[in-house]
Amino acid sequence: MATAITVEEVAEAMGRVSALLQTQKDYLTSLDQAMGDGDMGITLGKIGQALETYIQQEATADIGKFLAGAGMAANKAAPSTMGTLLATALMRAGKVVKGKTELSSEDLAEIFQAADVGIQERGKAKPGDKTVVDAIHPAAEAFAAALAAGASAGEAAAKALQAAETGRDEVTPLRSKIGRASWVGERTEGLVDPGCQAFVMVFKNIIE
Amino acid sequence: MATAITVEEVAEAMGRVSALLQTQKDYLTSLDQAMGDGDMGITLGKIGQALETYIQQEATADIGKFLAGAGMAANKAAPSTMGTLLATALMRAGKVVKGKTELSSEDLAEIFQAADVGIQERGKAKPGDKTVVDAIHPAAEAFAAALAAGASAGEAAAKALQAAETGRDEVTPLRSKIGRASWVGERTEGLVDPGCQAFVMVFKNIIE
Amino acid sequence: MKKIINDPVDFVPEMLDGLIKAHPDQLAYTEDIHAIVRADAPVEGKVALATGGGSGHLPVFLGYVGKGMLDGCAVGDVFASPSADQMLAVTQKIHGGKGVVYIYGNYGGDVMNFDMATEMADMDDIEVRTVLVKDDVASAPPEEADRRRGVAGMIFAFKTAGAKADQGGSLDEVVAIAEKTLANTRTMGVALSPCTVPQAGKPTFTIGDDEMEIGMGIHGEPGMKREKLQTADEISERMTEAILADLQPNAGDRIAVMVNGLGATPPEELYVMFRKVHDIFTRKELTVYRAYVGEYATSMEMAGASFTFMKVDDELAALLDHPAHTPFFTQV
Amino acid sequence: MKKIINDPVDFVPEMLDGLIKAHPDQLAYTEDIHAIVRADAPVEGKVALATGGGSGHLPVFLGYVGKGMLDGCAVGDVFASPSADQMLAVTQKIHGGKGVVYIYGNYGGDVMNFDMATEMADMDDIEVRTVLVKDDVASAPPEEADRRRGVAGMIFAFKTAGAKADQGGSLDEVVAIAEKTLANTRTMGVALSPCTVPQAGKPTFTIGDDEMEIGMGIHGEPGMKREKLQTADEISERMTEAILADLQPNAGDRIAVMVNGLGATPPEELYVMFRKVHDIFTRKELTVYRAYVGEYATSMEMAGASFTFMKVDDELAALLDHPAHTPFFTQV
Ligand SMILES: Nc1ncnc2c1ncn2[C@@H]1O[C@H](COP(=O)(O)OP(=O)(O)O)[C@@H](O)[C@H]1O
Ligand SMILES: Nc1ncnc2c1ncn2[C@@H]1O[C@H](COP(=O)(O)OP(=O)(O)O)[C@@H](O)[C@H]1O
Ligand SMILES: [Mg+2]
Ligand SMILES: [Mg+2]
Ligand SMILES: [Mg+2]
Ligand SMILES: [Mg+2]
Repeated sequence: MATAITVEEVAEAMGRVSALLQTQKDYLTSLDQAMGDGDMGITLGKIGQALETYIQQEATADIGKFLAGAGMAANKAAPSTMGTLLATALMRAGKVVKGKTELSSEDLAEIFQAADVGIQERGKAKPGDKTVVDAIHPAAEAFAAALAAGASAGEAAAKALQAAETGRDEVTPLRSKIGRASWVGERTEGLVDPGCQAFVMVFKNIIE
Repeated sequence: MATAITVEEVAEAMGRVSALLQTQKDYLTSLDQAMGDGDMGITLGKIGQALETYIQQEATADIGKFLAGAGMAANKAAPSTMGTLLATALMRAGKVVKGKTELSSEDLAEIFQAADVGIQERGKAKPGDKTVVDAIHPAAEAFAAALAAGASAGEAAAKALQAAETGRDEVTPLRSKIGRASWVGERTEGLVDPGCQAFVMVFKNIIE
Repeated sequence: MKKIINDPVDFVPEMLDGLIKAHPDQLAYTEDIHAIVRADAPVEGKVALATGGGSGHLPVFLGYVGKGMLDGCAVGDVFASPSADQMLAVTQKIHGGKGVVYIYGNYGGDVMNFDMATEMADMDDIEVRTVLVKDDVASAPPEEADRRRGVAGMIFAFKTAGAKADQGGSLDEVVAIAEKTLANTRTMGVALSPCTVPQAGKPTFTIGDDEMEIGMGIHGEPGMKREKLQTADEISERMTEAILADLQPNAGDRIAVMVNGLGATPPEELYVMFRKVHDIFTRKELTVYRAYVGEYATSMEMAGASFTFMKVDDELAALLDHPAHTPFFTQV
Repeated sequence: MKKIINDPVDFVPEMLDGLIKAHPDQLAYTEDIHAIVRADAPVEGKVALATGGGSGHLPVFLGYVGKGMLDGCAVGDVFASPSADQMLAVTQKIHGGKGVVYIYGNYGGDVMNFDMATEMADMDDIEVRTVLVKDDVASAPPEEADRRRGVAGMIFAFKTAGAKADQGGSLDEVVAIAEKTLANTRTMGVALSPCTVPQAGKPTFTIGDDEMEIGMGIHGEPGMKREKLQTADEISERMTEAILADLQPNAGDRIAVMVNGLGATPPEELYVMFRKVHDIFTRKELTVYRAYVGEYATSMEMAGASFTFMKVDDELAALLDHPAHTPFFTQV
């Protein structure tokens, strides 16, 4: 991960994520079938497809505009819970880097935080409710903390991934407290949260 | 089979048939499932049950009245095709021996023929259409012919059974031409007609 | 297929009891709960309409008992005819002095029992006329159309003949409308899964996971052909073409369309099929006069569908549009 | 479960296209076929009602769009929320100058997107009010009633609030009726078999041949408990008791009852269950004010049923009785 990131690099990473969401469709669906309604793979797969199209059509150097546009495309493509949260994250991320054609490590930290806050505001889930928040929130915090402690963007990303995985694993034994999974009650205990798992997969893919 | 048959003997035979219809329920249903709607065992089983109750409640020496009453009980219990035909046969049989308290071999032949004609009139099937008619009609004819040739009732009944079996087997390779099975078309070729098979079973049980 | 039932023997009487309790303003019964009539029967001075047959086909039959459609019906056990007695009881109860029309499907058991009921009603001086429904094109070729079984097409006959009676038509007129309706009505079905008669306890037939049965009857009677499952468009095209080949409409004709679910097939799939029917009609310059998409004649939990087309002229169109109000069918 | 479909990706748009073609006098759509409105929208001077959610629940949602009920709805892919855009399009199209009420089920995706639509509608100066449906007692205990999901109870809210709006009620009044209705409405369901999201291609869950899932949601979300299949009377008793324990009616209360089929369960079985509900009510001196037995909110081809009870006073009773006319719900 370079320190100054251009829109091409963002698009390239988004392209990789889009491909991943499409190839991991069935796996993500199977996670959601265990404690939800079994559509997460379908909706994220659709978003992958929509983003792929978006990347090919959108030609702007403004990374903020590029990210916000991606968010809107994602919401239209599949406005499920995770889809809407991903869309919200992209829109909020776009907002904080509006007008920029290059991103510094600090910009990345801001993007990360904006996505985290946006998801929490839109979905009203708190850490510990066993949602994607339990992966993205510690990851965003770890990223910022590592940068503050002098780490490179790459090192910070590695720490963030670790934090996301830990967050995911910590809530796995818990009961889902919000969303569709909360109705499944005690049977969610021990099952990995699909949203957490999706975030870890996507984030790993971005930083690799 | 004695030459002079009393209402007790008729009731006894009817009791045996009632039991048979109930124990052979599943077998009869399976035959009807292959080329019909799969209810023949259920309906005949119900008739068996109704006749059992009827026998216990009805106290008359008039065999005609006894048979006609059984027909009405049968129709109420299960008015499917075979049920209605069986009811019709019993009612018609009752009619021709009305007032009699004993049946001669000739009476038996008349009963047999009345049942045969009644079934044909009510159901409008002709021999060769692949229905119960193809078992009962040759049986009735063979019974009368054997008596006319000097056979005992027992010997005539044996001939009648043979004729019923032959009749059943002769139509097995044919296509059903009437009733629900006719809609199954060529797929009925080679399948035994459930009505024929039911008649053979019942008749065998009566004369044994 | 799993069922929510009690003792299978009680299935039909319990179902009927529930129906009467759910629709007390609309339905009543004679001494026998299998003999159901309009709550306001007899309607004096009106030709009465009755039908009957086995249970397991809701809304057929008693879902159509009510204003503008039927006056009564007798229902038997699942897929089994009611008795002549029960049909007679309905006939006596609904007779409003202008005669009774029986409209029912061409099934052996039903025909024999309705015939017996007719003979008995005759002794009560009730004039009974019979119109047999034989709309299923898959059950016999056109040359043997008399052998065809009656399926969802009967609902169009209940509707138009019921409207005619509601408008004060004579016995002859009501019979003529039922006959004219059926002369212009054809049906064809497809089944994807079997159903289970509660007392039999196992499915009426078996069918592969990738198979369908074209021409299946509504009692699980085997159809014309077992085939690989096709797409909604292919199935719709085939059934539409088969019916139109038999009905032979001309460009410009108006046709009422019923896309009927057999039980387990969701309305979503029925609308996907209707869309294709509509497209084919447009291509052939036929007009969908009215669309009925839903469950109108079922086989319990069978998956599948049937199409019924009825060619209408001004008279049938107006009768089809006449209001009706029954437990399962309300049209304003 | 086998389906009659074309490419799974086209399932929803094709279904919607079929629906619009079948009901051209009743339904119309904005540029996006997922955003469906009454053919005569906007009704000027009337408070408009909208709902929305995933597809696969017909008649929910768009089966209730029409006179006396809803003005419009946005539907997403199977079991997936529509987008905020689509909800906004409906909102703009139905607004008759007196505000818009959103009545929809308590699902995360829907809530977030309706919230976004509300924010956007605000920029157009359209006053939007939201009433969330949370009627499923199986989805959370009474202390956490706010977490409950919305299921078939929403239909009673569409009905009464729709009637209030039809009668000229103000935005506040319509909202108040929707809230009062839902405060008096509870639902519980049972599932016997899963359903398959067309694009997923395999069932959402598996369940043994002799098992049932008490408290199952209408998207195949696991319920409260997996158990051995019980009889209709036992299931009915349990669900009735569970709802009544939560609703706490008094002897003499009038209650509207909905016995709703989830898809594959035939009406015959629903009436067997209704019979038991009626018997329990009689025993407890409760009156069935109106019975709705049939498919009102489904999960495609899922087998199972739900009970919804709504305690009515004179006001709610009169609104429930008000006429309505939509593609799937006509009451005279
Ligand atoms: N209110 C919420 N806030 C944040 N994340 C949530 C919320 N509700 C659910 N989630 C996440 O969404 C995931 C399920 O996504 P998805 O299948 O799209 O939901 P649905 O099918 O309910 O719309 C869960 O695993 C969880 O991580
Ligand atoms: N018109 C008819 N006349 C005589 N027998 C008939 C006729 N139609 C059918 N059958 C006989 O009835 C048998 C089926 O009986 P059943 O299952 O009671 O009929 P369904 O279910 O069609 O009412 C057939 O195997 C055949 O032997
Ligand atoms: Mg999901
Ligand atoms: Mg049969
Ligand atoms: Mg039968
Ligand atoms: Mg979902």
